[in-house]
Amino acid sequence: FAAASLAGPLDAAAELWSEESGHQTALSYAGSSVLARQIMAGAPADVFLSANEEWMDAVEADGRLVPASRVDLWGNALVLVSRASSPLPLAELPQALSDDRLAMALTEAVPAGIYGREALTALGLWEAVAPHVAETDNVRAALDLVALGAAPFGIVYATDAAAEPRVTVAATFPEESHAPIIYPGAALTVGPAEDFLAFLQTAPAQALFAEAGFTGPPGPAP
Amino acid sequence: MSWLGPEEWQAVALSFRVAICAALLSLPFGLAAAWALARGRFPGRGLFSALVHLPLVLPPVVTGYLLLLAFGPEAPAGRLLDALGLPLAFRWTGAVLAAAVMGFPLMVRAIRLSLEAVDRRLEEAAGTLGASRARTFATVTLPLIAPGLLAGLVLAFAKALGEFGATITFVANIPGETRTIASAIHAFLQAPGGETAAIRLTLVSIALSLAALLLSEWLAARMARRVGA
Amino acid sequence: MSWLGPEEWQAVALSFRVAICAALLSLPFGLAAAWALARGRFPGRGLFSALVHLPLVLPPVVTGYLLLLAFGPEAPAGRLLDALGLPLAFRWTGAVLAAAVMGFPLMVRAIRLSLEAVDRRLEEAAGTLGASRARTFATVTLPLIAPGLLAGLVLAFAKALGEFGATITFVANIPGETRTIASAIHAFLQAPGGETAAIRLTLVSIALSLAALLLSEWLAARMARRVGA
Amino acid sequence: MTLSVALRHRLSPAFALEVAFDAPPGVTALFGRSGAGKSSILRAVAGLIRPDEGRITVDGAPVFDSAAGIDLPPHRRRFGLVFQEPRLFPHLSVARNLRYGRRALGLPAAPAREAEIVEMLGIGALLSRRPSGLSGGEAARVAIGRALLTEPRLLMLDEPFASLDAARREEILPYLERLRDHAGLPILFVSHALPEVARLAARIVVLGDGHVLRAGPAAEMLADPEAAELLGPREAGAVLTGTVGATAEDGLTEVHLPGGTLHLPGVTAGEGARIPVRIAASDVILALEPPRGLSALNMLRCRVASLHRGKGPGVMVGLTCGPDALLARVTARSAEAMGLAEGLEVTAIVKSVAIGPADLGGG
Amino acid sequence: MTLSVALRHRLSPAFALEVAFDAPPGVTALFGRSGAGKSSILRAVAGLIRPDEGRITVDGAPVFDSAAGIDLPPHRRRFGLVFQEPRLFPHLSVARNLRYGRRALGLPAAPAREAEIVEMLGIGALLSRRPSGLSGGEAARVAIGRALLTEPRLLMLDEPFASLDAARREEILPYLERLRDHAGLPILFVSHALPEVARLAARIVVLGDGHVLRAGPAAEMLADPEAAELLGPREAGAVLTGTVGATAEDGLTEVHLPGGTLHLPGVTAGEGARIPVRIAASDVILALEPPRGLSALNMLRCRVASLHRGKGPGVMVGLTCGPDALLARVTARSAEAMGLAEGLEVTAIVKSVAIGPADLGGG
Ligand SMILES: Nc1ncnc2c1ncn2[C@@H]1O[C@H](COP(=O)(O)OP(=O)(O)OP(=O)(O)O)[C@@H](O)[C@H]1O
Ligand SMILES: Nc1ncnc2c1ncn2[C@@H]1O[C@H](COP(=O)(O)OP(=O)(O)OP(=O)(O)O)[C@@H](O)[C@H]1O
Ligand SMILES: [Mg+2]
Ligand SMILES: [Mg+2]
Repeated sequence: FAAASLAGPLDAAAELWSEESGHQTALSYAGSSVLARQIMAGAPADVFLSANEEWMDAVEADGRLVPASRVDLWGNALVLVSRASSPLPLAELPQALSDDRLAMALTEAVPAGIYGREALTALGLWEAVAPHVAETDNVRAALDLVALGAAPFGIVYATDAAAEPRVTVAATFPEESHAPIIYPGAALTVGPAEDFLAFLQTAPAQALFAEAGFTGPPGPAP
Repeated sequence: MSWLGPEEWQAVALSFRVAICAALLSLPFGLAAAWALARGRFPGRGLFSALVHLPLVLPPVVTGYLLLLAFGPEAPAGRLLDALGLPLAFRWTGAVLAAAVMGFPLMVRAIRLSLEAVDRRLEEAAGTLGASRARTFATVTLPLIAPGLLAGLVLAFAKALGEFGATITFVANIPGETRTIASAIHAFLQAPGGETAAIRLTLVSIALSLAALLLSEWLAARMARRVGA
Repeated sequence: MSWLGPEEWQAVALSFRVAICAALLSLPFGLAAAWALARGRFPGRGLFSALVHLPLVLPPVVTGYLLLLAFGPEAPAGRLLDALGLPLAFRWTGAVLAAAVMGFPLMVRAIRLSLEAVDRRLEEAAGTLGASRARTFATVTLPLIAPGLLAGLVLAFAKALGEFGATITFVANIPGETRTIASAIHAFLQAPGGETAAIRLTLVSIALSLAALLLSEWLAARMARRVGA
Repeated sequence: MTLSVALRHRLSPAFALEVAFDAPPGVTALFGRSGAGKSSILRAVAGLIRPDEGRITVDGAPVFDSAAGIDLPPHRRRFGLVFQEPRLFPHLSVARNLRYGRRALGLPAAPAREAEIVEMLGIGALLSRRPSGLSGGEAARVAIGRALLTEPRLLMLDEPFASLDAARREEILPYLERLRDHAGLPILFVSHALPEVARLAARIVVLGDGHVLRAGPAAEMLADPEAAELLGPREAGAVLTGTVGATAEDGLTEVHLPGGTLHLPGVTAGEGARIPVRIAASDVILALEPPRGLSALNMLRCRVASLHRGKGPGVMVGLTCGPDALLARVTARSAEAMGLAEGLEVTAIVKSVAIGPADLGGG
Repeated sequence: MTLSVALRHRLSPAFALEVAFDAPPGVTALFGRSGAGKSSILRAVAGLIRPDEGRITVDGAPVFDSAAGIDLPPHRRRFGLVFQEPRLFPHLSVARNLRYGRRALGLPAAPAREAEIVEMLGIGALLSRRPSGLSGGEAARVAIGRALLTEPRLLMLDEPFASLDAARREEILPYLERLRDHAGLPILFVSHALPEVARLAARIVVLGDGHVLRAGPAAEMLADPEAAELLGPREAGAVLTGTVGATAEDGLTEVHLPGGTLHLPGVTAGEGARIPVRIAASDVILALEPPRGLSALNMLRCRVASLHRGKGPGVMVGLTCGPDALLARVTARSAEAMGLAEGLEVTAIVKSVAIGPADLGGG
């Protein structure tokens, strides 16, 4: 069970692992919230790769994890994208927006939205920007709004920005403006699940993710 | 209902407005499409039927994306409407369009079924009594398909209340403008611990649709009584 | 169609199977519910109608979540079915259930509209000719509502093809087991760069539903010709 | 087998049925103006209306009894009903419409019977058609055939001939007569055409506004000058029973009545059979003495039994011709000119050709 | 205003219409067996069937012309059509059904006319009802009223009286007669009842299997012994035109014919009016010399013009009574006994009461 935003590199990694270990993997992508609820309802999942820590916390609190299997696998950066190719200092965002919209994922629910809000707040811009925010279901939709010109700016992950040729990164949010963006993973069953998690931390696997724009694990596993 | 916050009230009011508008606005188009499908014999009828059903088959997000492509601020259709003073992007009007499109196949099918059940001999009779085709339609066909129209409205209304996939993709989720009950529920469900708020809104949604349903059932019963069936 | 990978083919085949099963399985229940709503006069009829419409009004995720709560591996109903050899959770059978539930209001409404249009005098005639109620239903009512049944099947089928919200919530998105076209499209759209794959699958989905539609239109036309209308 | 009906039912605030009558084997005609309640009675007997109260029994066995809480559904009553509208099943071919009842009842196919009925109704060419393209009369005939083929224990016909031409009627009536005479089943027959009623019916129930205005044996009702007012004076006439005698080469058959012998065309019954002969009151001419050189062949010596002056210029003269009662309708002026009075001997002249097949029972 | 119809249309592989006839002002009856194509012709004239080829004109102006590509839609033809089934609008009350046509045509409401028609049809009590609960005859009457109220320039009636009782028929027929005589509009009238046809129709078109078998003025057709075979021998009879004379106190009215005077009951036309009188062939008795002491009041001196032996035991005798033609049907035996031969002088005896209101035009 994996967050949908991991789909591309994870597929490749899983293939690689299957070749190496001979184990078949079945990957089920969906939003982290959906996955977490399924797991808490008893879904027969072996590994849970979440896009944020909150849902992993929830699953952990529910007692579903193999103790001590939880690791932070990847990190990501938050960027401001636009269709114009010129960089924009973040502080000028409110002026640049004027009457237009800033596309973000749901600022109270979806991780990318939560991080974005946090960052804007930290930068003291949230008050000015909030009335102009157009929230979308997920990061991809926010990106689409920008790509299609419906909104001039959007806040998305660096990974998304890298995959969409129609937008350019106007600014990157400083790391310290928001809580670290962490993709935690954990095993739900013992055995191969733990092996897979371990494999994801190996160099070849991390390389696949780095290619897609993910940063490495932000710190040593707790 | 003091247990709903002002933002939630806003969402409820907006949902209601969007659903009503979506249902009513799609009615004439649904009627026209149903007529074409039930009575028309033109090349490409099958294709047209498929097009009408498309929003049912496609994941709502796709529909929303297509709407964005067609009516986004950079698309010609979107620009035209904008110039005409009917901006759709990020407006509740866009939510209406999204909801209407999603409910369209349901409405068309309901009306079409009713149309196909109309006794054509009554339309013939109207013609011999001096009623033009338009008048026959208005005074005979339309009243006879009233159950289908009503069913279509109810389905479109209910669908509009429950729709968020296409809506959120097309016009995002802006409190007070495009944040309908369904989007709000969805948002609440994304965050851990949002269940109670989601349940509250779900109940409101159910109450709204129940009211619409009961109204429609009552209207239908009244019509049936009038026909004496 | 060499441009579809084996995984994609799997999704197409699964979607097709799920959609067919969902449409056919919900037919008898849809018929029963439509009958109750069209002909029944029982207390709680309005409530029942609301219940039937619920999946239309609720965001699909909510429906899926409710299904998970009701039929999940840890819920009594889910355990019972599991023990009976019909596990639902995270199986394609669960996807069928989710799709069937989502399409149910559409099917019921189509059948109900047809039922309400049936000329009761023909049923009376069948009775005086010696046909019991059951036989009258099978030999008179059922053939006369065939257009509604067909429309209901098409709607349920199309809806099942397009459904992913409830499905993904209830039974996840497991390749080969519950990863239908719609879920696959959804997943592709969430990941960066998945558009082309999404478009390919969307086209397949459209082709499937178009085929179903054309088949149903052809059947309907044949029936209409048989009735000589 | 006798049907017994007694029921009370309010159809609308403005209209209530309240009827009681018996229908023994043979034809009972329900006669009455449009809106009198004829079709509603048939619906109640068939089980399609549940009366507010009453009892409907067949040979004493109730199919409906409000007091006892009995209400057999239509299909368990096995009463055949030909509705006023054809009500054919639009999704079935004519042939399958015809066979619908037998299949529903689990009766074996009856090809011979079916062929006979199809032939009589002239619907052979329609068998593979769908009902939607049928003409009004064609549909009506298929509906008749459909009911006949179920072999019901009671047959109800609601204006079965309304949209049929006279020739077709002449082909169906003998069939109904045979059914009436051989099957011993009660037939309820609704018709506005008194000649048909007189020909078929043993009993007549005259309805008005939901009530039975008058009921009785057809012969009595038709010969009763008072009932004649209800039935319409132009339609009144006596029904006599005669014995069929020899048929001459010219096609005229002797029919012996106690009061004399009639020479009638178109008699189909065999020699020795006893058949009803309807003589319409307006077809009888009275003469004080037997005239000569007349084209009319049938003369009966009768005695004037009663004189009823109606509202119009006509007088209904009741006659006794031997043991038979005859009715003659003459103008008041003639009655006066001839000095008609009770007890007077007169000759009743009837034209042979005025008595057509519709007036003759099939024996 | 004259309607002219000439069309060819294939309805099914087995049935094709191919007819041509004219309908001048007054009533033209379409007569024919069930399935002959009567309703289909009305549908074509009304514009509900588009014939394969042909021309339908009103006073020369085409409403349909396949050659010229003209095909007016039904509502622009302004032809009223009473269908064989009532076809009432189920969602409208009876009153609104009645008013439907006038509103559709933008005609002003006509309360007086409406009241008159409602009264004549006896549907006053039904006005606020919905059609679904109406009896068969009630619905048929509403359908008639609905068409009459549109004031069409052509009226087509498809068996309008099939489900009506005789008394109701007697109330509607005079209305149609007045319409026929005053409005000068052509009326196409389909009926299986020859008395009605004879009473109303100026022309008769006999149809069989989609073709016109015979067409002509009603008087000729009915008096023509050969046409009598098509119409049914029992129904044959001559239609004479007489001048209404004085009405005596006893209700009998003198009607002067060139060949003699008849004393008839139930004449409603005023003195001096010229009315048609239908005398059915089977109601005429022939005598070699005027008999005496008879209840029959009407005797005409006539001469035998022709003798037609039919298939049965009857002989149709054509008579000339002055300038009028009369038809008498007698048995072959009588004809022989009386020595009937062309040129013989005979007395034709007709009972006054045998001629009922249905046989008399309203003038
Ligand atoms: N749509 C159709 N398809 C096939 N045959 C048809 C169609 N419509 C009419 N017919 C046939 O054409 C013939 C004439 O029908 P029509 O209704 O004109 O008869 P009609 O003279 O009015 O008879 P009736 O007195 O029984 O009403 C019938 O044999 C009928 O079966
Ligand atoms: N469902 C109903 N609601 C109200 N009135 C009704 C209903 N059904 C029948 N009636 C009335 O009851 C009366 C009797 O109807 P019914 O059909 O029995 O008449 P009928 O004798 O068959 O007449 P017809 O000769 O015209 O067919 C009519 O006046 C009719 O309007
Ligand atoms: Mg009736
Ligand atoms: Mg007809």
